[in-house]
Amino acid sequence: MAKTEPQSSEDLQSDVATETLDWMFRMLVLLRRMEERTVEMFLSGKLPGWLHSYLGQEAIAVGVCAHLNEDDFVASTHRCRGHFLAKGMAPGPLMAEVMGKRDGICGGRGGEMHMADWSKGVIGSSGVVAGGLSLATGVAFASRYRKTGQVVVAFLGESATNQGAFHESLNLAAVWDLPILYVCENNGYGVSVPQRKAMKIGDVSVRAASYGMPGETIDGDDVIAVHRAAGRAVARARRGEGPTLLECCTHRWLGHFVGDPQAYRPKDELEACKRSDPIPRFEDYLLMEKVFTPAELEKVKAEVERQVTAAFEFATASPAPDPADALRGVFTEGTE
Amino acid sequence: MAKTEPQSSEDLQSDVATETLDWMFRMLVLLRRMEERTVEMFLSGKLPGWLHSYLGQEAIAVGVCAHLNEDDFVASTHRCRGHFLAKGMAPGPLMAEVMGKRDGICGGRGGEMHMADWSKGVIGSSGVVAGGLSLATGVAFASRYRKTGQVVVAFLGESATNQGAFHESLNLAAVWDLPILYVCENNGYGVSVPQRKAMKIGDVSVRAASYGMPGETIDGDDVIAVHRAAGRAVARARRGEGPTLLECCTHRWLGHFVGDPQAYRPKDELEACKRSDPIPRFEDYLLMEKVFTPAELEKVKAEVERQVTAAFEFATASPAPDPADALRGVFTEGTE
Amino acid sequence: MKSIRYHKAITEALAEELERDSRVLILGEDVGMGTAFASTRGLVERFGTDRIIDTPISESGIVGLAVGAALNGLRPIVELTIMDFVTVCMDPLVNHMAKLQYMFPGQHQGVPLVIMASCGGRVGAGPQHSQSLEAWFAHTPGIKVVMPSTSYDAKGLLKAAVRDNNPVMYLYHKGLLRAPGEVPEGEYTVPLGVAETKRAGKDVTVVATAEMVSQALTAAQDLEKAGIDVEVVDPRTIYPLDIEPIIASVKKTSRLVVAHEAVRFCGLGAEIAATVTEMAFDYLDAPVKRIGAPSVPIPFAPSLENAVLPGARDIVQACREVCGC
Amino acid sequence: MKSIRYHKAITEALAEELERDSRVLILGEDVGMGTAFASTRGLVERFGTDRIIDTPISESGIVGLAVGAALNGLRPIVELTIMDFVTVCMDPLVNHMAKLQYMFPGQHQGVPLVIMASCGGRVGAGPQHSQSLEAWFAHTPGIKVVMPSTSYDAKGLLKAAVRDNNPVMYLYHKGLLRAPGEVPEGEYTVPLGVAETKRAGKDVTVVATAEMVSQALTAAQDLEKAGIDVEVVDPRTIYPLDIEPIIASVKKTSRLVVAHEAVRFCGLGAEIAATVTEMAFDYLDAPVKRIGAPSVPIPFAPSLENAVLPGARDIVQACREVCGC
Ligand SMILES: Cc1ncc(C[n+]2csc(CCOP(=O)(O)OP(=O)(O)O)c2C)c(N)n1
Ligand SMILES: Cc1ncc(C[n+]2csc(CCOP(=O)(O)OP(=O)(O)O)c2C)c(N)n1
Ligand SMILES: [Mg+2]
Ligand SMILES: [Mg+2]
Repeated sequence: MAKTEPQSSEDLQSDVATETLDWMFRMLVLLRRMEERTVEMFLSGKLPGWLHSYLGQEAIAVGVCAHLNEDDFVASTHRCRGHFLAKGMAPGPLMAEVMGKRDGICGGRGGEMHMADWSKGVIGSSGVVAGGLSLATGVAFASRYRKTGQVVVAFLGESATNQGAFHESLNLAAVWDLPILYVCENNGYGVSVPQRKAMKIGDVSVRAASYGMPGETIDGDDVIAVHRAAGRAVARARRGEGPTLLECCTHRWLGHFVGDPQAYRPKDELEACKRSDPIPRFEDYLLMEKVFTPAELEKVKAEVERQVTAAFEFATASPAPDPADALRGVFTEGTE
Repeated sequence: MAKTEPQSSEDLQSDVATETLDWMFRMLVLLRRMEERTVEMFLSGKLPGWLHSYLGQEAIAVGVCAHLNEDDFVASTHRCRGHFLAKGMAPGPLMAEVMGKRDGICGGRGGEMHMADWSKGVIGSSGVVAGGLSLATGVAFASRYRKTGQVVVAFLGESATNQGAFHESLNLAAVWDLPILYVCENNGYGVSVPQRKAMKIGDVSVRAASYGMPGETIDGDDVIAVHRAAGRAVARARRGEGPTLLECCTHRWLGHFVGDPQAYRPKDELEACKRSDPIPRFEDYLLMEKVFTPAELEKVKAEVERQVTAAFEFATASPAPDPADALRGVFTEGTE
Repeated sequence: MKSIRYHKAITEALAEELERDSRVLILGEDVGMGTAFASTRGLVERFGTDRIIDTPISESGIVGLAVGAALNGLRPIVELTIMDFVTVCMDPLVNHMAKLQYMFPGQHQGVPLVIMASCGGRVGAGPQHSQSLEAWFAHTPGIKVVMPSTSYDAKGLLKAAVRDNNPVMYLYHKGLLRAPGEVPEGEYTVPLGVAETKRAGKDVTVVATAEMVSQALTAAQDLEKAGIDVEVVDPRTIYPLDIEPIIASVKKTSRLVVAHEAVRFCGLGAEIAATVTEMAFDYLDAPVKRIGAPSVPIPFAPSLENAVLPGARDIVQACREVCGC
Repeated sequence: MKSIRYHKAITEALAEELERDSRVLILGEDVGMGTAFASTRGLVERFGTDRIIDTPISESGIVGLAVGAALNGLRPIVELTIMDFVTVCMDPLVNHMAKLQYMFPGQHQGVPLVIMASCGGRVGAGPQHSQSLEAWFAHTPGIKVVMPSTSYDAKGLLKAAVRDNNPVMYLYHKGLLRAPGEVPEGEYTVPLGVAETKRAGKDVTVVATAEMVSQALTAAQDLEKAGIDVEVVDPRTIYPLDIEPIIASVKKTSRLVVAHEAVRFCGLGAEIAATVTEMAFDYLDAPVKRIGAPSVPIPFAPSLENAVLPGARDIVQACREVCGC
């Protein structure tokens, strides 16, 4: 599976509706600005726990989620906030959860690494590498079993493909033709360990062949390329033809967690990150193709900025969760 | 990875020494006769626990182990007795272990599913499917680390390749170029579940590509073919070039455990088993190529029969383990 | 009433629940064939391969898949067959199945699934197929754990487990599979979290689980001859533990022996002993005695296995000790 | 003597053992970088990538590999960083590492390896990164389990663990990483299986593990003002447990509180309470009190986490209760 060649833009524009392009641009900016402000807040010491930044990888969440319906699903990892925003989770409760507040989407119980929003098709993030893959596969299993037509996307990092849970999940999805798309975001590192130290292969998508499912490797910083490849895979899943492994090559700007000095990374690699920034690339494309004017793009950015500010205000204003609540709800009372 | 084409016999004879052919014939008969008599004993209700028969698969253990030195290693599964005999474990203590006797190689503590003989390079069987693979990989790791030149063979069933432990072990072996050969005995079934219900691929050896290691699929009932393919892989490991996944297609005559009615299996498939019996095939070859005379082969059989009888006598005569011994030896006293 | 074997009681419960609710399905290796323990025998013929699903040997994947399926409208049952294999799927069990309802409050009506597995030894299955690991799960918040000791409980608890909206580990005992027992003809369930007195007595209370219940009843018969009247209480559900009837019994007998097949150190017996001592300190005439396996793997040879696993004889001795005779 | 932080004590122990014995090596994710907890910081620069080995994210494979390597002449240390990840490698830990020496008697001089992992909460790491699961391993025959509470013990126990020929789980606590403590300049070890009295007292014994030792010492200071003289005993090794000094202390004080951060139900506290009650029944003036977490996952938000994890305040209250004041 070779990397997809860059497409000529004529070729591309035809198949993406303008409203989708608008949505994708808006989402890219939303993910970026939410992230930048969250990182700022973390660095000023105002967030509990750890923070895993999605800065630089936004095109993947956006290009993939553009194909999903409200009742479709996504599942994610420790690096999940971008996926969830792109799937439609409200920024305010998301941010409140990251802050550990009462109005967090999980009441502050989960934090960044363990949050979910079932009402928006967000199965959840898992703090265990590859731990969410089998759950996502099970949601797809139920979709097929109940014939609901729902498609599931499970996001994962390239290092997660070395976990047994990855292997078992993909094999099950393949053998039962489940409607799921495994989106592997290859940012080259698992914490400090580069891919070449963790596996002998180049393209992770070759692993798809072990399960008899298609695999493809693309430029994950090109939102149009992601949109196109994900479209094929989602359509395949909806037709009942089974799962796909889509590898999206990307760059992890800020290291594993915010504050990671990334001493293990060559300097020029860090510089290359910025050059592949998906937002200017998409902006250039939209302007060149005259999809939008510069003023229109600025207007979107301003709108998003207000949305982000409102989310932070909502989250900041929310109180700490009531300690008395901590002991409730381990079991549900309900029985059939 | 296509199945290896049957080789012309001229082509073959040249590269296998007569003493190896002799050893392989002797071993095939030993494995067969030990097994037949063990099954008999089990069916007469004289063995505790379960019994997983190796009948029909003997060519694999024999063809592979022909390449191993005394200080090389094998690791195995629930279906382990053939591998261990071929690696040089003494039949008497092996049989005594299966019977749960004091003179069993593990004093009756392990039984068929959990026995080892480190002095003969037998790492052990594991009762957990794929559970022994990482241990075998670790023995190979130490061999490389300590530069001992030891090669490790890990035997596994095709269904074991669906366990996460398979995936993780092969990836580690590949990334660190470990001197190990994973021999997958594809007998088409995991208990009652046929391969096609458990994976979407045909040749299991395609999974090697996920780890960047070579994979090959051969006729596992042709001891010469096994010997040839294993020879290449063992040589590769000895040269420090890393692991190989070798899939040997074979037939499981008696079902998963002895007494399995195999109602889930088509009748003609069961008949096909006998036709692929590796022993007559090898016998025909040895006679046709005039390596041995019929009388010579009969002599080997008689010798083996005496050996088998002695092993059963030894095992039967051994007393039950002393109950007082049951509580000893959870920890070793030694410290550095 | 009719008398059926324990394994048949399990299958009956499964069949009735599959019949009752189309969202119920069974996943596991060889469940089509019926499993090595006959727990699902005959179900695929009746309910088809869509609902009795043979899986690859991928316990971790299957348990995780069942959790996801439970979130999305199904009520899966996973048959692991051998409890020792929980070791390859602890992450979906402990970090996901057990915690989702709490971590994601208000988002789900529960995580309704049942994990079935056989625990215990006594069949010569050796160190990796004979363990009783219920204490691990009792120690893990968010999982209900049940251990039936009779055909009646095997059926009734399993039906209740399938209907519960929380994850339940259903641990049946290998040594009981062929034991017959009375079961009503009609529909019934045994509620989770409710202990039962299997034998009334006044001199000493024996709390026993799973196969140790029958060992305790055997011991009670023996002790009767010696003039010691034993009360046998079976918690049936390990978590949440129904401690009240145990306390009440101890207040009556003033003496307690706790017996399980699992390793004694950090086992359920310690929990019961500690709790009872805390709640009924002034009633106890003697310290609580605990019966359990020593800290040793379970060996294969029958002579060794018998030496490691506790039995009626140990219960008899412990009762004599706490009764001071 | 010098004062160093707990994480530094861990690294010193590793460096000294790597220096002493060329068969010792460290495997783990990001051990080259030093791990998120600085446990291996600086070691790769000194010992090279052949001995400080970054691994793929494959805990199960790595632990199994380490077991195999231990059989074949090495003395590996696996750094899992976060104890919750034992859930993905229970099979190699429990069915192989723990049982090999017993299953294959006389074949090996032991299975010498150390599994390092951080347990505990108090750093806002949430439900899947904060668990204390030592009871699972204490309940599993064949594994030694240690939990250091000070820099001194962190270093001495780790050195002893590396030299032991049996598998050792070395569980350090996240909340202690930056805590300073006195450590001798020269070589020393802390023997496995030996408890230590961290504070002498005569009114009540508190047995505490890991971070709860410092909570107990804080509680003791508080209680001193109220005229209650607390003795604090730290088992240091959870299995095999050194029960004698605990019994001796209880015989002196007649009152016992056991405190750990792990879930109370089926936790180590139950084991200690049950054993002490059995062995010193007539000495106890009050039933043993157990402090541990309730049966709830550990939530993320600080206000919730504090409500779930036990602390000095709970110990103070328990001591008052057993002392009847
Ligand atoms: C089972 C498990 N092992 C280790 C960790 C610690 N950990 C968290 S994220 C991570 C790296 C993941 O790398 P990758 O899958 O490539 O995702 P990325 O962080 O690059 O997005 C590690 C090792 C974990 N959370 N779970
Ligand atoms: C983790 C685990 N799951 C299930 C089992 C039960 N079991 C024992 S052997 C076996 C089938 C193995 O099939 P395969 O790997 O093809 O080997 P074969 O028996 O055909 O030689 C199963 C399911 C087990 N021992 N361990
Ligand atoms: Mg990555
Ligand atoms: Mg097979």
